[in-house]
Amino acid sequence: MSRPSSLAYLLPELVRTLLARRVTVSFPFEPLEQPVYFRGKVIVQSELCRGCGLCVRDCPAFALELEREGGGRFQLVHYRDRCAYCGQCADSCPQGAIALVSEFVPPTPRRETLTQVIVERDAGG
Amino acid sequence: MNVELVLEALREAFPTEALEPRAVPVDETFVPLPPDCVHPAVRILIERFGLRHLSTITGEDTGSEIVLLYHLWHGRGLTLRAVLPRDGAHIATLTDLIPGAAFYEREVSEMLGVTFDGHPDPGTLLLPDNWDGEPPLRQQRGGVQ
Amino acid sequence: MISEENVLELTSILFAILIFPGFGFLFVCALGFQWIDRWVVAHLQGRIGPPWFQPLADFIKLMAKEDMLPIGAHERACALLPMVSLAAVLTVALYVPVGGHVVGAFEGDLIVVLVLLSLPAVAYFLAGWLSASVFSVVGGSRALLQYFAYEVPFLMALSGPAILSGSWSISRIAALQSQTVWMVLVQPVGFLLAFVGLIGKLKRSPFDIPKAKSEIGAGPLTEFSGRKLALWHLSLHTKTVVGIFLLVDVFLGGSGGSPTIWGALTFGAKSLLILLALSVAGVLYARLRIDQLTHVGWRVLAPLALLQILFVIWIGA
Amino acid sequence: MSRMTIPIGPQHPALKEPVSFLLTVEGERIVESALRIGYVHRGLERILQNRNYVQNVHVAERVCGICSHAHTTAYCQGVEALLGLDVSPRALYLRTLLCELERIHSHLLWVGVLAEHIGFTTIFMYAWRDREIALDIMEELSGGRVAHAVNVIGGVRIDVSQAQVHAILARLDELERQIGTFLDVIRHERTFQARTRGVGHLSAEQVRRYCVVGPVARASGVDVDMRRDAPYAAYDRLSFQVITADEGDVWARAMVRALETVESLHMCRQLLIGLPDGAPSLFKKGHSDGAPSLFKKGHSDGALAARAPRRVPPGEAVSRCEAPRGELIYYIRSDGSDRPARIKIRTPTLTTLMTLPDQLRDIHTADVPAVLAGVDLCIACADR
Repeated sequence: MSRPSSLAYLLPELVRTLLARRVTVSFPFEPLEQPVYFRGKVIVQSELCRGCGLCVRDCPAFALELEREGGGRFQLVHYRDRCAYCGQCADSCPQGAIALVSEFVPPTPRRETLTQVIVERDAGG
Repeated sequence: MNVELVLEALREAFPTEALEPRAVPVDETFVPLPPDCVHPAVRILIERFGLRHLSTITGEDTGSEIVLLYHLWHGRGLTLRAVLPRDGAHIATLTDLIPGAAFYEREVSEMLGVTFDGHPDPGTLLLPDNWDGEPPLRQQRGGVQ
Repeated sequence: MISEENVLELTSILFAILIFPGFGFLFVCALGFQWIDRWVVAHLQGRIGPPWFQPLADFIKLMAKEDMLPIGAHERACALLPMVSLAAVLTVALYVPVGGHVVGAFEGDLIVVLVLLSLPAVAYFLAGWLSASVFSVVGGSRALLQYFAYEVPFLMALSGPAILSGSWSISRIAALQSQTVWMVLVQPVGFLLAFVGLIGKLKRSPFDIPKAKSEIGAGPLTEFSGRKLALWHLSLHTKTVVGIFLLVDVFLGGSGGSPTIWGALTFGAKSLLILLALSVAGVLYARLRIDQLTHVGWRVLAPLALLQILFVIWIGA
Repeated sequence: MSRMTIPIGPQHPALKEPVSFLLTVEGERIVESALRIGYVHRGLERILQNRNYVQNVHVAERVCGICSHAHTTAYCQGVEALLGLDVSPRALYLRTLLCELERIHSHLLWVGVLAEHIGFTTIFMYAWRDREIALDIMEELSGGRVAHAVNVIGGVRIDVSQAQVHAILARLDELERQIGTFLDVIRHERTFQARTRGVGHLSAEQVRRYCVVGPVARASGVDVDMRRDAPYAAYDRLSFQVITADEGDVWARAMVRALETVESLHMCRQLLIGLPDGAPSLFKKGHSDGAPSLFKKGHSDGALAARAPRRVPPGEAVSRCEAPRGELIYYIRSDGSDRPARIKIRTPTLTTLMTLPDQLRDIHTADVPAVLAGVDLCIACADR
């Protein structure tokens, strides 16, 4: 239903907007809602990890590193500053040990705080 | 576009060349041509078939030679494939027939060091004006990638 | 010899100039109107808008910022122009009654006000011309073209009430309306023309042509920063306040005669109404092009204003 | 009259991305313009050669910040053709659904950008507000607003439950009502027309000369659309109209895009209602059953993942698809390893950029933003 031209064409829409809910929020003071499947923080169930390195191989941003220390000991390190939150690691993991949860990773000026050892396995673990 | 008719016309125009078309997924026909036949071939395609849409020009350095692919489209894809030597690679420009080839030729030219003879506005497209290194998509000797 | 009466008189004049209805009051109004405008526009567009202290915060931030100009800009002129603009607007404010209060009024102050109100436009144009940037030069020439497009209808529209009431004093025009009827009822076309002219004068959307962001950056003010920019903004926002007060006085009957609480309240309500109309007008349209504006100005507004004047002279006779 | 050079870019309020136009003007008339791109050249074609096929899905997604899904679609299609994979119909439907949602979001974004460029802030705000509906649907389906990471080689990563289908359908109705507003404004609002009619005119002949694609070509009366002319994904199973206009100016482009948005909405409905059963991906994840519920991020039947062969047999593929801005083409050559030997991307913006010197000649400086908005530049796409 289109209306004919008028000098104040947008007026009805303005009134409708005024009566409707505001769409912006004052973000840092009010929380943002993330949907359930939002790809946020990367978490790992470390007991499932076998250190196969498939996630490291498929990570497009080189954000995962596997450090093998001999004797079955290894460390999986996540560099969140490089991470693109694409979820490929969760897809590539044959164990289903990795997931991205709907939790926003806040930015920080201190880059080193974003590096995180997500799996640490002693020998025979 | 009837690919058979197009091929027939090209065979007619270049009787000495062995045109061996190859079907490539998805719905594309590759026709190898000698470099100096590309320009006359495109002229024939435009005049006889109204095939004026050049999607892009792909250039690739395979290590031993430079391959140019002219991706045309007219309901179906038709790609003309020309092989140039790595040293002193040059080919006639298509800009007089298809002005829209200008950017693609400039890109191939800067990325692979191919000269397009008769290009009205050569020069870098994506690289900085003062770029003086190797063309970036050339394979370096020694396998540095 | 300074008598006690003289001191009292002096203090009351100083109070009128500096606090109310002078500079202090205007400063508060400028920030307040700016916030109301932004809040209204935001809500019309479905946003929550800025908090009430945002204009003040912006002003303080700009005052504290580094002040620099490009090489080639005329430094002294660039420092002087925002002050000239602000000074002109503040002088105007002395002659425009606010809720019945006025600092200085005399027969013919309407003409002085109209002349002084064009001074910021000239300063704005010069600022563009002298600040060594292509964007500001283009913006400056647009500001001048726009000036010619809106100024003639604006002047003619405002002289209508003066002719009808037989006085060129704003206070008198306002006072006369409380005895008869509001000028807007007699001259609705004149009021509309003055309103459109005011939008042009304030360079508000849809006539924000000289400072069209997507075309020429910030127009004449592109190269200004820090304190100079703060003064420019202050002068433009004060001009908004003064312009609205002027329209209320001339067309809407001012405060309705004597300075009472009720008069002040109605004056405030009328001013807010005009501000609201300005906000809505800014939200409704796309920005016009300068040639389209001059077309509207000379082909539509100016003839209308002329007819209006003839009409006023006819009913006045 | 004296001549002046106005630089538009590389940084300018009218530009969302770095590109440079040097305009030579006489008064307010433009006599000449010079275009320079390449400020955001990231060497993506080289990067693609240095990563494996799985990683490249995500690299291709980041060529563009708006039509990211179109890029992965073209890329995955090409690799699937090389591998000889058959993708399940459900996956194709979901892939197409995202394509169309992305088109809606891209076109609405464009309406907003155009409105902002001609100083129509309200329409800008409204367009971006309503675009959120499409973005929210995509975010809920995929977990990302713009980088959806939906396509994988051999299918898609997401699935839709029946409840979600109904929820999305309801929101599409809301979106359709809002798009009606924009259509009305484009058709009837006077100041909008004053700023867009007759601006940035391109004739059909110019469009053909510069091989322009997408909505810009269609607005000049060149009837070309890869979705109909070379159907991919599930487009051969949908009924839709290709919108064209004859005026060839910015107004016609606005009209074409707005009507295309409506058409895309209808396509989304068809896709959701006719969604075939089956697995959304060729390959199922092995160990999903043992994982706790959080890790089953998939939907009804556990997590989904692709296990396409890592090595791709030698060969070549040319994959075309219709991105929101027009024909997008990927050329992929494999040498038999797990990394492509060469990937060439041609994005639709590169074609429209070539027409800009023509469009910017002999116009008013105030029309420059409208012209630039009209062709819907995506510089990051063009520079790669």
